[in-house]
Amino acid sequence: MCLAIPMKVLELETPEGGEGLLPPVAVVDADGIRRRVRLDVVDRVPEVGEFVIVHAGFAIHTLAPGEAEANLELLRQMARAVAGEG
Amino acid sequence: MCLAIPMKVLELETPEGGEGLLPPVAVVDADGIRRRVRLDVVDRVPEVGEFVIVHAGFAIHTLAPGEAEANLELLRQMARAVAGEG
Amino acid sequence: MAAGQARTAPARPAAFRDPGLAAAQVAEIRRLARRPLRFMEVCGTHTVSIFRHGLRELLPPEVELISGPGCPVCVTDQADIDALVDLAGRPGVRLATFGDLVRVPGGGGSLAEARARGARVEVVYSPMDALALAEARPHETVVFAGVGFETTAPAVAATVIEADRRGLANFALWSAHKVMPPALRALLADPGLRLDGLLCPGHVSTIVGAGAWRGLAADFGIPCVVAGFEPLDVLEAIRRLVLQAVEGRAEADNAYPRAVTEAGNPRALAVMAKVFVPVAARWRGLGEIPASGLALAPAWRALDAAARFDLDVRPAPDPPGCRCGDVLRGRARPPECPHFGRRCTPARPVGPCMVSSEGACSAWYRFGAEGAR
Amino acid sequence: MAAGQARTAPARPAAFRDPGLAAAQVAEIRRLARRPLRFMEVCGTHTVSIFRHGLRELLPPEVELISGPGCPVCVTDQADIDALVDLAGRPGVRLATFGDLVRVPGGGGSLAEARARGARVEVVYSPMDALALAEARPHETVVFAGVGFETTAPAVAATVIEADRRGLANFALWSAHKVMPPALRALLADPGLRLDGLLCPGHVSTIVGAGAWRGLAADFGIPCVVAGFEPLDVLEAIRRLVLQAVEGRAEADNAYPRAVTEAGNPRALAVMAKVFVPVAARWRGLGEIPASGLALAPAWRALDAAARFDLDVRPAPDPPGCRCGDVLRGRARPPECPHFGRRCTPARPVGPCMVSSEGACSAWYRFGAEGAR
Amino acid sequence: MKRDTPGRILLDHGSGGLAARELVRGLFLRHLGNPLLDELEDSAVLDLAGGRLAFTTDGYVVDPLFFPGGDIGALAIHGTINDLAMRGAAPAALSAAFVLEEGLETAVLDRVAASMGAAAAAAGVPVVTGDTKVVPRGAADRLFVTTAGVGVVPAGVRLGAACIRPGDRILLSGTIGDHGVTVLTRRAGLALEGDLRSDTRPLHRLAAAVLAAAPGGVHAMRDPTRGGLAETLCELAERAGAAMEIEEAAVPVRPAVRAACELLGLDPLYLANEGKCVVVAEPGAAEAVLAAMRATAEGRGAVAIGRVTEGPPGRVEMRTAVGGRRIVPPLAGDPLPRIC
Amino acid sequence: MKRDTPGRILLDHGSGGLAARELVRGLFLRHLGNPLLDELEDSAVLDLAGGRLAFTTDGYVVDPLFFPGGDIGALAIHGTINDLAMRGAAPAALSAAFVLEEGLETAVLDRVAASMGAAAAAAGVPVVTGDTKVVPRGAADRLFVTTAGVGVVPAGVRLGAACIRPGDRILLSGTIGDHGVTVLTRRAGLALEGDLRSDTRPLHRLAAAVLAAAPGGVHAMRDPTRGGLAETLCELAERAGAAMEIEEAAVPVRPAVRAACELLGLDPLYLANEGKCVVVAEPGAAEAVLAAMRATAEGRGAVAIGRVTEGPPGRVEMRTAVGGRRIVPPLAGDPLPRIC
Ligand code: SF4
Ligand code: SF4
Ligand SMILES: [Mg+2]
Ligand SMILES: [Mg+2]
Ligand SMILES: [Mg+2]
Ligand SMILES: [Mg+2]
Ligand SMILES: [Mg+2]
Ligand SMILES: [Mg+2]
Ligand SMILES: [Mg+2]
Ligand SMILES: [Mg+2]
Ligand SMILES: [Mg+2]
Ligand SMILES: [Mg+2]
Repeated sequence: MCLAIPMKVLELETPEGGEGLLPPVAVVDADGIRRRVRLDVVDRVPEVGEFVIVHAGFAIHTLAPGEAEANLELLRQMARAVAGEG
Repeated sequence: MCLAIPMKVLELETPEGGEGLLPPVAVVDADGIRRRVRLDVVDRVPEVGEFVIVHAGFAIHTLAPGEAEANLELLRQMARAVAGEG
Repeated sequence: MAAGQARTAPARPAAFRDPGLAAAQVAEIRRLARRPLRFMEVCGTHTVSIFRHGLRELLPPEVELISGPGCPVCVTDQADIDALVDLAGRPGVRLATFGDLVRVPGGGGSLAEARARGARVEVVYSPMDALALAEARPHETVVFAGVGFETTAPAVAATVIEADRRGLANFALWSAHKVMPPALRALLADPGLRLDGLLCPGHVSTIVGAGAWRGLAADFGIPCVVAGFEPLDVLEAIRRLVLQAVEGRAEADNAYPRAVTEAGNPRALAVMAKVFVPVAARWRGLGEIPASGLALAPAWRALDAAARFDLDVRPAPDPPGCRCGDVLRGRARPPECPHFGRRCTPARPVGPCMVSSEGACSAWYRFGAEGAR
Repeated sequence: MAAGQARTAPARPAAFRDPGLAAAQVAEIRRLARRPLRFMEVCGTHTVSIFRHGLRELLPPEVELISGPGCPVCVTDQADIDALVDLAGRPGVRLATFGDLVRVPGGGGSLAEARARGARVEVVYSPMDALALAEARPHETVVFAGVGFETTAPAVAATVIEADRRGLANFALWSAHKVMPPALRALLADPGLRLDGLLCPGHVSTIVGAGAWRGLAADFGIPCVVAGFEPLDVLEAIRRLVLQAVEGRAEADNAYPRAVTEAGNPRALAVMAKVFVPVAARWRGLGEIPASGLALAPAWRALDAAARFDLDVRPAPDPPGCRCGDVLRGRARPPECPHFGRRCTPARPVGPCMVSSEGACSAWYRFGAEGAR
Repeated sequence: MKRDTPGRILLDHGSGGLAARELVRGLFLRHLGNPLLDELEDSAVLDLAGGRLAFTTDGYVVDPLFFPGGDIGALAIHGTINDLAMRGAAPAALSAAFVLEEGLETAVLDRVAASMGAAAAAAGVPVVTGDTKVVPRGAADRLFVTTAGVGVVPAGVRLGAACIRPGDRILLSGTIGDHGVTVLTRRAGLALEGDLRSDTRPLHRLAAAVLAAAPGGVHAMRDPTRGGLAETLCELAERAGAAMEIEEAAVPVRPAVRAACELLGLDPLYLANEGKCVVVAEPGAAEAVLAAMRATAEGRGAVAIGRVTEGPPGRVEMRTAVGGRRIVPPLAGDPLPRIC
Repeated sequence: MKRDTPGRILLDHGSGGLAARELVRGLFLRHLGNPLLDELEDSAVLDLAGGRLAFTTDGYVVDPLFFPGGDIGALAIHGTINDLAMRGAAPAALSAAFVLEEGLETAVLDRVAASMGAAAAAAGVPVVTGDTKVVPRGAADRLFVTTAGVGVVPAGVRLGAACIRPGDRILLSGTIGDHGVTVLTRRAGLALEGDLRSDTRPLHRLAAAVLAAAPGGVHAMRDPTRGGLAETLCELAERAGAAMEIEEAAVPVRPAVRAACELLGLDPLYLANEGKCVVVAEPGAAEAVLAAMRATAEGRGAVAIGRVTEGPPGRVEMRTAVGGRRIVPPLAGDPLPRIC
């Protein structure tokens, strides 16, 4: 029950009633697919241009800048290490 | 609003609750077409074998025995009279 | 064999379509009718029969038949149609109606069009079928569209009584029923109308009795003959009208004795009187006529759709140019209407007379030799 | 261009499917794994990823992956399905559900079958879509079928709060939500289970934090690595598990740092805690586990379908012969079930593990090399 | 009255009458028209692969699915065979495309498919290709089936309204109204019972016999389905640019059918038939054709009912049984039970 | 679980997957089976009138009626042309049978008919015969259309699963999933927007180019509609009695389609296409065929995606992009948006 994908924030919508601290909705994009997602339970309100992980129409995590790249770099280092060893 | 056709009574159904004086329903036939008709407003409760005039699922008249034949005979007599004259 | 028995039984229609007997009738009518005579077939079912069997073709040119106000669909006020359309579109309501009414245009279209927009409209053969519908659909209110004359009103009245007996809280009646005699009186009171006789409605007479027309004949000096609906019935009645006319009589006569008695059907009249009360009613073409309509009596208020639903029934203007009113009053024949066969056809009627197959315009358009297509 | 930007962005999946990097991972795993090792992928989404990307094929024979209780569809009790089927069939009720649940067999068939019999079942992508449905259909009650673990429960909790804020009286939740840690504890407490490590669920960890598995690793002496869902994520986590195993360590590690922090998502946890309370729950295959389910807290009773509807939810027996329980506990692989691929196929599942595409039996049947078809 | 632009499809548009013609001519032909479609015949006949191919389709949406004398499956086989046969083609193969409502009892589908199989086998025309779609519950009424058919038109055979000439005789293969009244009285709310039975049957053997009896002497054939005999004659007359005259007394109607019509205010001339055939033949060929029709099981009751005249194009007149004359107008709307 | 005799039609029976196969084989073929129907090819090919005739039908029930890139009308024209083309036939003529719901806006029908007219004209294949039925409101979902088509198969052309041989190459004319994901995301409740567009288009010119490029070297063609590429390959493999191997990295998927699939838990291999074609060709012919495909507008993106092998009959395997291997199983049920 845990299908979630990273999507880029295109827009933050201001709350209808002005209630709460967060704008509740963001428009996000993945390769040209756009959807409005709720921000009710995201750990940190994203800025436009940041990536969020989206599950069931809700953002559940805002990626730290460079976090994904760092994750990938970690894998690349591992690969280089193996290649160096081999 | 006055389409009505003569149909022959095949069967008289006894009332469900036994209320009223009349059996409320008859099964009638015209050339092999059968339908249940209500007897609520018929002028005289027909006997099995008699003809009733049916309108909108209700019998509205029970033909007197020989009445239709008499009616036709009247027309025939008229024809004979005309033929006799001509 | 039931079918065989029935086929040879005297009451079956075939016997009353015998071409030999018809030819004898026609010959007699031709012989008698030496001057132009204008008869009105009051009843729409007569109109249909005359066209369907091609009877006009058989009559000599001296005998002209015009259609009267006896098509209940044609005389039903637009406001009634609008009310039924309104009801049928309400959530939780299902309208049950005779097929005749489905295509009649109201101010906001017909029931057929309303159904196309999502309204619930069910065609039934008998008002009792509407009761069955109500029983089968307890979560809906079934409204029966009560139209028709004295032939139909007793059946609807009996249905109302039965609904009450069964305690069917989800059944209601919209009564647009009408009665014939006041309308004919109003019609005959029109000084512009020139008529030599009335072909009186056969099955209305089954209920009201052949005697019901005596006053009319006397008061207006007009020959009245009750007619059945088979070709020979109609021809016989016409022959008797011609005879009265040429003999200068103005009597009420009964040419449909197998179905009509002098006193009519007292049980049906009693049931009708128990359920309905006379009210003023609007007739298309004739306007409002006192005591010519039937409303549910106060005791049946719980079953009265007019009382149960909050409806804004306001008189609707007739379609511009439609001469239905003149047609129904015998003032014009359908082809004299500018719309006839042009903007107004049975597939897309402008006025109500084009709708029902017993409407005069429809019958002329569909069966008529003159002017049709 | 948005699409171009996104495609090259580091967070996009393609980068984590690089065959060169995968080959490097695999080579390292092969080098390290010198003895048979048995890891459980706890999460159904991992099961799907492993099959869909053909990862099993890449691993050396020493590394065996078994599927755990992390497919919420598979562990949802038959009684819950039966309750949802019951609700969906009630007049005036419309059930909104994730597509995953539609084909899951209950004692009286699936929701798909109920819909075929006339029940109202709507597939939505988000619980918020169910709210929209309730707003669009004020005359119905929309019940949302709440299934899922910590990843999903916060979204559903937020939806409940929003429904309350909007005053939507015609929305209700059936909560069959579950939480992972108590289930894993129950599973690991089983003395029959032989496991060398847990591939911990990535998005559950996004919410509960990588730290949530520390106690587990310590208490049961089992290596725990949080894994993402892309092929490289899974391979990296397996590599780390192998490494711990061969080095004799039993620690909680995080191989999905871009999505998972040590503490998780406190806002989501707070929303969840505001709406739900832990209750004992029945897991298919594992039986009842204390504090492993989430019920609506008493404050939200008005939105609780379980309180609002009078349901007779009684435990239903598992289908005879189905070894789902053993499969979910790692005691049997799907092909060891006598029904597998015979009476039980994805088109006509006998047990729940065959239903959802992340169900172990379904994944084996559909993607597996052995025993399939 | 806002009736000039109704803007919505009404049931009448499917009735085979004036509204249906308006839809076909005013909408479909405008967008899809071409010389073959414009003919609006039962089948299109195309020159193809060295021969002449007849090609036709019909959708079947009958309610109820099962009725005395047949069911939707048999109807779908017979109807398409008949539309091929009416152009003189030897039916070669059929297609069948189903739209099923989610929740349809499989047993119902099984029964329909079995009936189709039996009908196809009895007619000797196989269903060679098909399709199945399922729509969500409430998005269809149980089961619809659309069949299409192809057949080979023998060299020299040319049939169609355009071939009709004044003087031609109008022949009818048997009683009318049986199918229409059977289906109508089986619908909820009417509660009629009786000796009613659909006449659904394939007509390709009858058609072959007709053509064999008078090569070149047959000008048109039509199966009077929706809209009945009246609508079929009106359409033929209109497209032939001729008038027609028929004899009411010559048109056979079974007593039970007539009785049901009288009860419900229907005219049998407008009721659908599914196993009857109108043949328009040269006067010199009429006797031979009639004899050939009567020699087949499906044409045993064949009769001559009238002739083509030089009257106003499209006008169909009928001498009534009682000796009068009337117009037989095209169908104005789907026949509904009336009490007038 | 009472699942052994489900007794009712489910949406899955229309999905083109296992349930649909079961229905076709277990029910339809039992009642209607004959050598041509039993082939279960896109079209039946019959010997008729001295030539070989391809004949096919499909029902169209797509919801929504209009979607980016097309509508039900265009789809109905293209789909039937394509099923003819896949048997190597030159499409000659189409039929169209409409089932309309009472109350349908005439403007909607007009738009659909206009689209059909435009699609037929653009393809050069006329609609030559048709039918219209209207059902009561609530008895259908606005508009269904069933088309059938006939075409002429040139002498010497023989295509079908039975012609496939181990060693054959599997070619694909372009990206997959476009139509399926476009339609799915247009349904209520998903609220996705994006660069999605149905690929509906006619393939007869592409097919003709393929056949001209390698006479005799092409063994089968298929348009991977319902059930997508996966189901099409599984069916071909099963009927060919061979296995297949494809390369995930070689199968083109537009980024927006892939993203929508990831968001909704769908596999693009199982999504419908309406303008794509799988060609199975002899190894020696593959290059020429690929070049011919790429020379057409509709095959510009053509690629080789795999080959036929001697493996277990019906088994389709895929080398994944990451370097693994997996089975590509037949579709088990209609693809639904998931969150797992
Ligand atoms: S032809 Fe039409 S518009 Fe004219 S009077 Fe008759 S119903 Fe009215
Ligand atoms: S194969 Fe089916 S019956 Fe067997 S364990 Fe799996 S789900 Fe249960
Ligand atoms: Mg046809
Ligand atoms: Mg036909
Ligand atoms: Mg198909
Ligand atoms: Mg239905
Ligand atoms: Mg025909
Ligand atoms: Mg096809
Ligand atoms: Mg197709
Ligand atoms: Mg047709
Ligand atoms: Mg609808
Ligand atoms: Mg195809």
